[in-house]
Amino acid sequence: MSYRAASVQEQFDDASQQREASMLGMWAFLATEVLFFGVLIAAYTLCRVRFPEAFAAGSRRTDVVLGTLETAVLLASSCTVALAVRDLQLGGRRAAMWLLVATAALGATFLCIHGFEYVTEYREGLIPILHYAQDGPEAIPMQLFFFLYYVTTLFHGLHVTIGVVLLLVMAWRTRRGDFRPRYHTPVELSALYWHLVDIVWIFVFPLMYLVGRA
Amino acid sequence: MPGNEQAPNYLQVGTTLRSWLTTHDHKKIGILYALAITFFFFLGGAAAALIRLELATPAGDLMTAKTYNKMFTFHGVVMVWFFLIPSIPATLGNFLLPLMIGARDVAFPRLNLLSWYLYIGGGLFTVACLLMGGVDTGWTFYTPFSTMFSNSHVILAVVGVFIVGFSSILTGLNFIVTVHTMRTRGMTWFRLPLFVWSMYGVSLVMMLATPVLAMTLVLIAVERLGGVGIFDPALGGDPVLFQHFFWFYSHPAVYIMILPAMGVVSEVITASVRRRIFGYRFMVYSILGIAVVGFTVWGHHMFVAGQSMYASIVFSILSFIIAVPSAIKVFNWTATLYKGDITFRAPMIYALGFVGLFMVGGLTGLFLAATALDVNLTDTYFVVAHFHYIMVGGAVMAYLGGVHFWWPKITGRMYPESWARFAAIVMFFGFNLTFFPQFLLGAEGMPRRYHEYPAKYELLNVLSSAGASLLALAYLLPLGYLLWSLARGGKAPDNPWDARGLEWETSSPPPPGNFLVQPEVEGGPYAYEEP
Amino acid sequence: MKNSHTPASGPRPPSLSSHLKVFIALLVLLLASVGTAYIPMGPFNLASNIGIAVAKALLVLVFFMRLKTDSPLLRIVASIGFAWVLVLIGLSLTDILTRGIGPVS
Amino acid sequence: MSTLPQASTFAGRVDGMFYALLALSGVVVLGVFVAMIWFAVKYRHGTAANRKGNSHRDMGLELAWTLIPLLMFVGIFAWSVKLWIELRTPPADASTVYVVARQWMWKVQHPDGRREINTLHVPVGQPIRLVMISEDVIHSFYVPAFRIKQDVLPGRYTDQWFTATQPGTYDLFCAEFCGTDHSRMGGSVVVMNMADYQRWLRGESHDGLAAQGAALFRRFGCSGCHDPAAGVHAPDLDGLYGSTVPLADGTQVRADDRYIHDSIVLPLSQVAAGYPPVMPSYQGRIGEDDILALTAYIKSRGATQETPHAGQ
Ligand code: HEA
Ligand code: HEA
Ligand code: HEC
Ligand code: CUA
Ligand SMILES: [Cu+2]
Repeated sequence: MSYRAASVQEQFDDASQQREASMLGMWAFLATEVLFFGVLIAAYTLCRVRFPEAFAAGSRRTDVVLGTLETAVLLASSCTVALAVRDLQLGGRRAAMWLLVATAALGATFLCIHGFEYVTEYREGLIPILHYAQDGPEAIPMQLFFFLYYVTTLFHGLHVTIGVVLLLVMAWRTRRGDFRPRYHTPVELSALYWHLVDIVWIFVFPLMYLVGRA
Repeated sequence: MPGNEQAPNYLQVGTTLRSWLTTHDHKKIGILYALAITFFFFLGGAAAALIRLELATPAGDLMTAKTYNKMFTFHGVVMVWFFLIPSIPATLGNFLLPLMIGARDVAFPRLNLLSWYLYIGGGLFTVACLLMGGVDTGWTFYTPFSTMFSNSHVILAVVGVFIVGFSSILTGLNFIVTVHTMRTRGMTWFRLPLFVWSMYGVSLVMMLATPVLAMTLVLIAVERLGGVGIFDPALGGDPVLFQHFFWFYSHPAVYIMILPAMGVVSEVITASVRRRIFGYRFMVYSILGIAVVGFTVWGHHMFVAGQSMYASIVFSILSFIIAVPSAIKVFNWTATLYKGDITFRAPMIYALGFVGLFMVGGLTGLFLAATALDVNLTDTYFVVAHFHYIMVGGAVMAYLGGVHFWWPKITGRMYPESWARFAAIVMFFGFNLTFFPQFLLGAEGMPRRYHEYPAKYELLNVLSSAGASLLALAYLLPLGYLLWSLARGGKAPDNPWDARGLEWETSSPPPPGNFLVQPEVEGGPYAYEEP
Repeated sequence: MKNSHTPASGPRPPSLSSHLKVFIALLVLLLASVGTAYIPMGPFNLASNIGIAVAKALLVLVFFMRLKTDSPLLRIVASIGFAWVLVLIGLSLTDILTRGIGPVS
Repeated sequence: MSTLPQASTFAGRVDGMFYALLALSGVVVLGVFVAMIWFAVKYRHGTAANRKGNSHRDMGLELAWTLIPLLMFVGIFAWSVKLWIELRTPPADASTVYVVARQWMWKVQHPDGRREINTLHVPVGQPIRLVMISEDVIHSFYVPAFRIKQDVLPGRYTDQWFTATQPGTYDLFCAEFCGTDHSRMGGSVVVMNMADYQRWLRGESHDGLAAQGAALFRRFGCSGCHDPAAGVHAPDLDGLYGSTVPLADGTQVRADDRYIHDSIVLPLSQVAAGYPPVMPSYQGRIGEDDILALTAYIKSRGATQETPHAGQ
């Protein structure tokens, strides 16, 4: 029997095989995530093709300033988590931990800002099912837009929430000293997940906030 | 003598219920799946029995229309998601994949166990749905019936399928990573047995199709609960959109059901013919071709659904193209027989049955893929016959063939050969008697999902119901003698069929870590002609 | 599947400045996409929106998620999800876009 | 299809294709079975057959059984597409009959105003185009003897056409699962000689569909706005049908059945240019059959001048 590090599970031969498997597994998982959101994007596309005006009208009712801010926050968080991984790989620990905390904080900020949007939209009666009080020319098909807007942003918000918790756990484990330059796969995986959440938003933002502004 | 001392096999370590329910051993998880799947098969089969009983007479006299509708829905949901999709991958696949590539386990054993629990969780929802009164939408959940009009337990059923979908995604993910990273030394891609290739293909499909189903089911549930949604025509939404999403998953799903069966058949045929598979590379490419191109043909379920005429033309040609790799496989299996040294044990009978019935089912698929013919045939019993030929005649036969083939390896016991042959032959005849009349019914115009039907269809329906009783008997036989063999069957040697493949090089049943010495591979699979 | 980097950890980490540069680029693209959204360009508004989003996503994928230096297999796996979504949208569009035209009203 | 009558112009051709494909499949199945059985017998264990010199691959063979089926498939596809396009393309001289489906019955409206439930009377030899819509879930209008079938959707017209060739009474089935009584949602299609058909037409007196529509137009208060005398600034519907309507969002649509349907049910999704969006939605208040009558009425008020019709 060859030497096996404590962190290598028994089905693997060595740490490198384990890391390879974890990374591949994570990326494969991300591909499924892309498809989850992909259905919503597809639904959006196919409905928008049929009601371009209603979708533009709906999009104009969203808050582009907050939306832009949210995007910037998520982009920043992507950067911080990438830096956290880098720091760990270079042997750091304190900085990595704080970078992870910062990432989680940015995620939470995102959620808060989005919460504000929801509240305003509720007041304006833009939430299908809960409170939808529109009657302009596009009111009926515009519901399709808002339905998709809510399903998509809520599903994304769920992912952000999971990400925030995950990142906090990683920060705690970093502090505890679980990770070394040669082994910090859990952080790498969490970071990948977080980046994907960011990528999804990168597409959601123009589709939901920027239509029909010109 | 010390030489006789055997390492304990996987069945001898951890025999308590608790250790089974917390096991990470892929072999035990495979068996857990097998138990659950057998249960669901007979549950779905019982529903089928009731369906055939009702249809034995033209009048709807056995049960009410509503109950009948719930029966075929339950039958379809259970058979598709709780039996056939997990059948080969989650049982034989789980058991054999690591063995065949020379690994100690799958890449993520805990995830593997989680998949099983998700499967059970989804199953509980589905059974709960049945117990609370059932669901009557058909397994296809078409909107707006499922969202606005049905007053049955759609949400429960949808949640059940949603959960089992995750089980399928995780299994697929696990297998893909396993095949990529866990192959033993010397096991290059083109030395993989075709069963492994088919598991790889099927995992791809599971991973890339199932999320679409899951999300679509979420949209259904939200729409049903909230009364608003994108499939609702009252808002300008489009019910046909639902069908696009549903079939984007469900057509690839039919290849989830058939690819593993093809893998099993390739293993069984080569071992029984004692010959290398004919055209190994073409077999591999056709698996991948089916897996990938299978994603582009879904619209053939929607030729008369209000899909545009042009889209139907596109989906029609793609459907014909997807039949080419299947044709390659059929011809290659046949060519493998040439100059072989053929024995006809039960697995081989099942395998040959598979090839024949799959071919008939597949060729009738071509009738349906031809737009002009589908107009008449769609939603008739012709379609029902088509898919039962492939799924029951094809996939279930292959599953049973595989179970018999690897039974000695899995349990360490031999099954009774003559009983097994007898059951396989009864099954073949029972099957044809059940489903061949349905082709004729469909061609005569009898629509599917009919609780009552005009008297002129009676004779063929009676034949079909008679066949179903024979078929039910044929399915009960293996249940009986396989259980018997667990206690009384002869002890199985390590390699009873003198077959090739790493799984036969370890003991029967294998030790917990699969191999006492990590195997190394020096040549391609199916080296039957070399001594 | 042999990688040139240390076995148990990722590829050599990119420099701090490269991370920051990517971040700046992302912010610039964000402003560009908001800005162009207000310029009436007809169908090109859509094109620029999507184009910029793709560019941003690529930046994240290639640099932050390190596809640039990781194994080709991961690059394939990363693109496959997106490719499949395109198949879903593309083939559904063959229906939705051609429904009204032709002989059938 | 042996006992199924061939009662439309399509039936023979669809069956012809069916049998051709059946023959082709038969040949393939036979070929493979014969080969399999022959090999199985000749090379079964224990025979003294020559097993030497077998190969495991043969590029020529593989290509042959890849390309030959592919070519055949393309052939079948081409044949079926030709027929398919005809099946989906009603001729210009087809007379239109409206079908409204609901759980669990078929309502048929003839252009002359005659209504039927679960039966459809048509004359022999006359192309009939069915324009269909559902009031609730998806149904499917299936006449096996004609080899035609088309799903009937809520919220959107679909159509299909046929020319009956044999007088007689044929089954009508609902072929898309639509709930409890799906299997009872049937009826019959009665094909008659022209003379019988004329007699049947005269059988009872009734108002034309357009006249029924005119009554509805008043009853639902449409005339309160659309009457030129009314005080509301609403478009005059004379000559609307078939014209090109400029919409408020700058696009144009042709005022066909679908447009009129949507104008009544979802008036705010396509507002005519130059008018205030004040027309109320009649969603859920007017049945699909009444909408068809209203459409017929609007059609009767002049149609198809291809001049742009607009407010100002
Ligand atoms: C395991 C399951 C499985 C498999 C593998 C297939 C395989 C195929 N199916 Fe089937 N199908 C179903 C399960 C399956 N199907 C189910 C469940 C439904 C109904 C769903 C519902 O509505 O409830 C359905 C419905 C269905 C329809 C829609 C019918 C309708 O509702 O109107 C169509 C239409 O094109 C179709 C086509 C095909 C084709 C072309 C193939 C091809 O892949 C087949 C390819 C194989 C061959 C062709 C045979 C071997 C080839 C040769 C020997 C070549 C030589 C031949 C010549 C040269 C001619 N199927
Ligand atoms: C893997 C998939 C699978 C399998 C294995 C089967 C197996 C069988 N199926 Fe099924 N079937 C489907 C998938 C499958 N089916 C699907 C997807 C549908 C469409 C549903 C829909 O329209 O929504 C369908 C629909 C369907 C119909 C059409 C219903 C309708 O449209 O109205 C019929 C009718 O004959 C039928 C019959 C059978 C029969 C006789 C079997 C037999 O092979 C089953 C034989 C097994 C047994 C009979 C069990 C044996 C044991 C016992 C009987 C003992 C216990 C029972 C009692 C004491 C009663 N099936
Ligand atoms: C409250 C007034 C009002 C009533 C009642 C009303 N309409 Fe209208 N209708 C309008 C106005 C205003 C428009 C133009 C704006 C628009 O397209 O929505 C219009 C547009 C239309 C159009 C499209 C005409 C075009 O030029 O594009 C049709 C068709 C139509 N109405 C039919 C009907 C029918 C049928 C009814 C009764 C069932 C009805 N309307 C009841 C006010 C009304
Ligand atoms: Cu109406 Cu089935
Ligand atoms: Cu299909």
